[in-house]
Amino acid sequence: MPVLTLAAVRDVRQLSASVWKMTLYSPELARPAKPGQFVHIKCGEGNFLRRPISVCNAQGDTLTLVFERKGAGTRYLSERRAGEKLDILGPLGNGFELRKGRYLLVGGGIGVPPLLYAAKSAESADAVLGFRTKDAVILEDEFRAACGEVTVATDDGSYGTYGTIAAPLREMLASGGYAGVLACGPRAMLRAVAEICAEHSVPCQVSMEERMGCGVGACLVCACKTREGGARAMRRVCKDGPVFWAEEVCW
Amino acid sequence: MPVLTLAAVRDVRQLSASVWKMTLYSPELARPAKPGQFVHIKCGEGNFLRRPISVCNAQGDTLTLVFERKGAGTRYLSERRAGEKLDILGPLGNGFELRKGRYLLVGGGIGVPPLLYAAKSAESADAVLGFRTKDAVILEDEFRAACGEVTVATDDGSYGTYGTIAAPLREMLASGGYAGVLACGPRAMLRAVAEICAEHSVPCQVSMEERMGCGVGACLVCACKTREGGARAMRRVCKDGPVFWAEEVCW
Amino acid sequence: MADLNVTFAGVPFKTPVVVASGTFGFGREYGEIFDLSRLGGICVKGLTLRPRLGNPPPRIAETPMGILNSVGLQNPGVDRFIEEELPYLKTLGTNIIANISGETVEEYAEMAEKLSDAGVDLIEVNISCPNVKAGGAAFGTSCDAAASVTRAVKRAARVPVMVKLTPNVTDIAEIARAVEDAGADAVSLINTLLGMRIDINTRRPVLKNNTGGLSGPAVFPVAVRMVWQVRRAVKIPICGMGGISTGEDAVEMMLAGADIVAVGTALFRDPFAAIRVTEGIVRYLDEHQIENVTEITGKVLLN
Amino acid sequence: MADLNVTFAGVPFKTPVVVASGTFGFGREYGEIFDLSRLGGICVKGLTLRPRLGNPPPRIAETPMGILNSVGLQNPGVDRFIEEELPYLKTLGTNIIANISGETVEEYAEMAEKLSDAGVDLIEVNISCPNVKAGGAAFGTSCDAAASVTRAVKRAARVPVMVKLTPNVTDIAEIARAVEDAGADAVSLINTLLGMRIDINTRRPVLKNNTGGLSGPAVFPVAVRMVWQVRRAVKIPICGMGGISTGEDAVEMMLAGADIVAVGTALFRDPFAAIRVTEGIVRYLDEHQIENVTEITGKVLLN
Ligand SMILES: Cc1cc2nc3c(=O)[nH]c(=O)nc-3n(C[C@H](O)[C@H](O)[C@H](O)COP(=O)(O)OP(=O)(O)OC[C@H]3O[C@@H](n4cnc5c(N)ncnc54)[C@H](O)[C@@H]3O)c2cc1C
Ligand SMILES: Cc1cc2nc3c(=O)[nH]c(=O)nc-3n(C[C@H](O)[C@H](O)[C@H](O)COP(=O)(O)OP(=O)(O)OC[C@H]3O[C@@H](n4cnc5c(N)ncnc54)[C@H](O)[C@@H]3O)c2cc1C
Ligand SMILES: Cc1cc2nc3c(=O)[nH]c(=O)nc-3n(C[C@H](O)[C@H](O)[C@H](O)COP(=O)(O)O)c2cc1C
Ligand SMILES: Cc1cc2nc3c(=O)[nH]c(=O)nc-3n(C[C@H](O)[C@H](O)[C@H](O)COP(=O)(O)O)c2cc1C
Ligand code: FES
Ligand code: FES
Repeated sequence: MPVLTLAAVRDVRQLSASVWKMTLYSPELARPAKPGQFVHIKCGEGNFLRRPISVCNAQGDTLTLVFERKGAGTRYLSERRAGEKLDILGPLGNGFELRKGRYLLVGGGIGVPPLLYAAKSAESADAVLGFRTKDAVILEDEFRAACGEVTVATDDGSYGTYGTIAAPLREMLASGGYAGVLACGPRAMLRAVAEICAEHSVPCQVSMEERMGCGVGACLVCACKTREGGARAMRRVCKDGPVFWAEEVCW
Repeated sequence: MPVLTLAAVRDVRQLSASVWKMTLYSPELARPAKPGQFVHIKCGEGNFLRRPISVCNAQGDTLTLVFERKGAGTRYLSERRAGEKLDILGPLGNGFELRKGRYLLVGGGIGVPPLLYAAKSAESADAVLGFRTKDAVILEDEFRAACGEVTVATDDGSYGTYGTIAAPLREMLASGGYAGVLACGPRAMLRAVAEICAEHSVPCQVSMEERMGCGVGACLVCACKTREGGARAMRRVCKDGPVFWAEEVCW
Repeated sequence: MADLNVTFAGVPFKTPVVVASGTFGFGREYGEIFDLSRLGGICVKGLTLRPRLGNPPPRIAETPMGILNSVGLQNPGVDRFIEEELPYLKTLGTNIIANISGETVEEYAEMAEKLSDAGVDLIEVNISCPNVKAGGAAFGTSCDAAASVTRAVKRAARVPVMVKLTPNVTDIAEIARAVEDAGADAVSLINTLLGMRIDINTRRPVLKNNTGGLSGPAVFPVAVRMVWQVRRAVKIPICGMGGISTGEDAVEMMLAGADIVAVGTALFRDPFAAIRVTEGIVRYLDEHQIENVTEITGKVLLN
Repeated sequence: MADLNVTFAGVPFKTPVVVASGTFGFGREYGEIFDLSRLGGICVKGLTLRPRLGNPPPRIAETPMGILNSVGLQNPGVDRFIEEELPYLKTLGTNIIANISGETVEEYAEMAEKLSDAGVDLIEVNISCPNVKAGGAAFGTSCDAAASVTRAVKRAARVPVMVKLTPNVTDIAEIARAVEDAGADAVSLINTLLGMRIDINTRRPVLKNNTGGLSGPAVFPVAVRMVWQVRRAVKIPICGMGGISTGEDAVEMMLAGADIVAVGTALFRDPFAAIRVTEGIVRYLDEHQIENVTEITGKVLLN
């Protein structure tokens, strides 16, 4: 049951050249929030649409969001100050399906933050986190605290393992024993993760992105093409997702 | 020569139920400003057009504006806080033509503030200030400090003289000796002032209002119909005005 | 409190505020957020005879105070709508308006018949969708085509018929007259204005469909003008829409000539927009001591 | 730094950014604020054969991210323009584009002849003004009328002729083709969309003229779409306008098909808008290592 609420900004700080972390006080949002869900934020008077941002963490009455400054909306968010209020609709979407067991979390770039809350909520978890370069690495300490094994990879090898998440993912899956994989990141990465998981027969959930209107499932703009038992369907990222079973997505 | 500048808000305070006073630090605006000129203020991202507000006072590097909260733009202005900056274009318009001698200032409602700077700039001045009711009276002390004689009139007689400014204006003009009348207020009042001044053969300048676009004289939306030596013309309130000789205005 | 009841094309509406087709799905989602019985009516997502997957994403682009959409009539088809969605909708205590699009005149008629049998309150004939190849706006830009769709639907329908007009025409009043003459019980306007946005870094249109329909506050002054023009051209009632987001906007649209209004894109910014619009209308009527909302329709005083 | 030179309809422009007719007067006012030689050109306020007082005020209404105007072609007439304004304009070191409106085809031709003699760089034929009774948009909504005005002006003019199209039509590409066939050297678009605002307290339209033309960011996606449609329909160059306020907007308009762009209403919010647009184009070209601005025109990649 999403609510529309004014959440109080507690803190906004920069994590890297283009990524910010925002802490909000909002029992209405923080308490019901599940890992993989998102909130839909009004970004001032100049930006017509709300912006979807995933829950990075929810603890007690506090909600944490981590976002990249891309355009006017996220710029607006990055310029908020403690004490201001934000008009937020949420929590929205289905979130990850978490059962018992050990999960492997696979994140790429700004797809990393939503996995933190999953890491904290899972019975146990390992993580493979991919970034472009050393300066883009975020939340490593937080993941190390919440996970068992954490592998950081950078595309240019400037930090951690050299290359994409594919090699470490293969290795860790080969070692076996995962109840499932939860992935969030660029579409090309998700597709690769889906394929690797299929090879290893590990159930894989992916968190998809699409441009949104209503955020609640009514306007059908956030379509994700899926197949379910042979039939093609257009599902709503905001309501049926953002988390989908990897094998259902038409990549 | 208008400038576009970021002016620092020093203070915003409420003068009456619907009127606010804003003090700005801005040498670029305050130094060149003349009585009767106005500034054109950007009112946030949600309001497309700038809002024209008259100079109420300019002293050293400080500019004072007094405005009524009417709609979204003036609401935005009333919500500014000390330390914020406003994007302002100005000073604009011609301003009052002040010669030697004693002037009679006639203001009605929110037309009163622009006359304060004229009062301070004139060699000497008296004032007749009209308001709807007692609670709407503003700037009385400031006018008493800057003028010789000050008559306050209220439409409902709840304060000062009962009725409009017409009667006190007639009386004071009858006593004679004014170099001119400067008037600002609702159109109907200005028209009455113009007629009374004509009866008394006293030169009268009126400050006109019209909805504005550019504010600098380029777009021709702020038309005021005038006659100049028999010929009809459309003059620009923002550039040829806002101050016009009363006898030139087609009422 | 002012009386909000309006009889529109013979159908009683308890408030003049409905939600616009395509912005409210089949009601279930917003039904989790507020009490749908507070609405005058729900125009459901556009229906077609057969199920449609719609256009590929991205289907939305932001514009200054507006959006472009290119959903392309994704819907389960009229039969599944009647089976799976209408029973729920009928429990909501508000008018249900079925919005229909066909590729041929016959398809429109067939759907109108099915939906009449199924018991919707009103049929909205969409001859103005800019996001589909066949049918859609092609019917809405010619008087003859608009009239022939209207006639066919009127013959098939046993509930009142409202025809939804496109703003992408030289003379909307002319189209309105054509559908009135063809028997329409009401008109609704405006559908979206055709628009385009391009991502300057990829050089590709933001919408996968390249172009899409503009809606939201940006189009409001165009919608007010068109409602006013149509009001002067026809006698049948008007459902006015296009950019309404406040009670003041709704009042303005009604003064221009709308009998009822629809709220669409504004919901994306404020899910309670339709309720706030309703409350704003009441506030206006009470402040101006107007007893019945019907008193303001078309009451603009020209300069 | 990227090369901004564009030859447009045979006329060299040192930047592709001009200011739109009616938003810049005859240049004097903004000339006090910035150096006008930094502009690619100035489209002057619309001229008519005889002086016009224009419409009564109010002539402007604010809308969400836009404005309505109903100036109605206030101008001193073409003769006084040539005598009193053109000499100053010619000193500015930028192209001067005369914008003309007539009530008859003959008036257009007469003005074109006078202005050619007087030595403007380009003539913009306004067949799209929504704010005058005779002439104006009436010529712009019919292919035949648009073509006949174009032919008459082309016969009379000895400088290149650009025809300014109205967006208030069902098919703008068709009108563009008609004026191209009639000999136009270029087209410019869009003029304003017809709109209306009503003051709900007085119940009167905000504009004394009741309706007016919508411009500003609100119309940008419609303008981009129309420029794109016209680009695919004609070979002559396009001056694209409608809601441009940043360099990014200008680039988007050029990708859609504009050879040069005009900045209008954005000036009211930011008097330096045209300069900032120019700087933004340079930044984009430099970042993308594009040497000449002409390389981006029409280079949208369809999905
Ligand atoms: C379910 C979901 C969860 C997300 N979680 C996060 C997160 O935790 N952290 C984070 O940094 N980003 C996240 N994103 C992406 C984020 O929504 C966009 O980066 C943001 O909307 C960009 O807005 P902008 O105004 O800064 O950029 P602009 O490019 O100016 O935005 C223009 C329009 O496009 C939309 N848009 C642009 N990029 C995207 C995108 N990738 N996905 C969806 N809409 C987009 C915007 O919402 C806006 O409507 C998420 C997206 C989705 C769909
Ligand atoms: C030269 C000049 C000087 C002015 N000086 C003052 C002043 O010192 N103090 C003061 O309180 N007011 C002054 N006004 C009036 C003031 O500009 C308007 O009250 C203000 O623009 C209203 O904006 P809004 O957004 O609050 O109202 P809205 O009604 O929401 O405004 C909508 C649009 O209409 C315009 N508008 C509405 N009323 C007026 C008006 N009376 N005159 C011009 N445009 C209007 C707005 O600028 C805006 O574009 C002056 C007007 C002019 C022309
Ligand atoms: C996402 C979206 C989907 C739409 N789908 C339909 C539709 O299926 N049928 C229809 O007639 N109109 C459709 N419309 C148009 C709206 O019903 C409405 O006419 C238009 O958006 C203008 O109103 P607004 O500005 O209040 O949204 C759609 C609009 C949007 C934004
Ligand atoms: C106040 C105003 C006056 C205008 N006058 C004219 C005119 O005289 N002739 C003309 O062809 N277009 C005129 N236009 C239209 C503009 O030139 C331009 O086509 C339109 O405003 C869209 O561009 P913009 O959104 O950048 O302003 C006028 C526009 C405005 C806002
Ligand atoms: S954003 Fe409206 S359905 Fe997903
Ligand atoms: S506001 Fe543009 S000329 Fe006065």
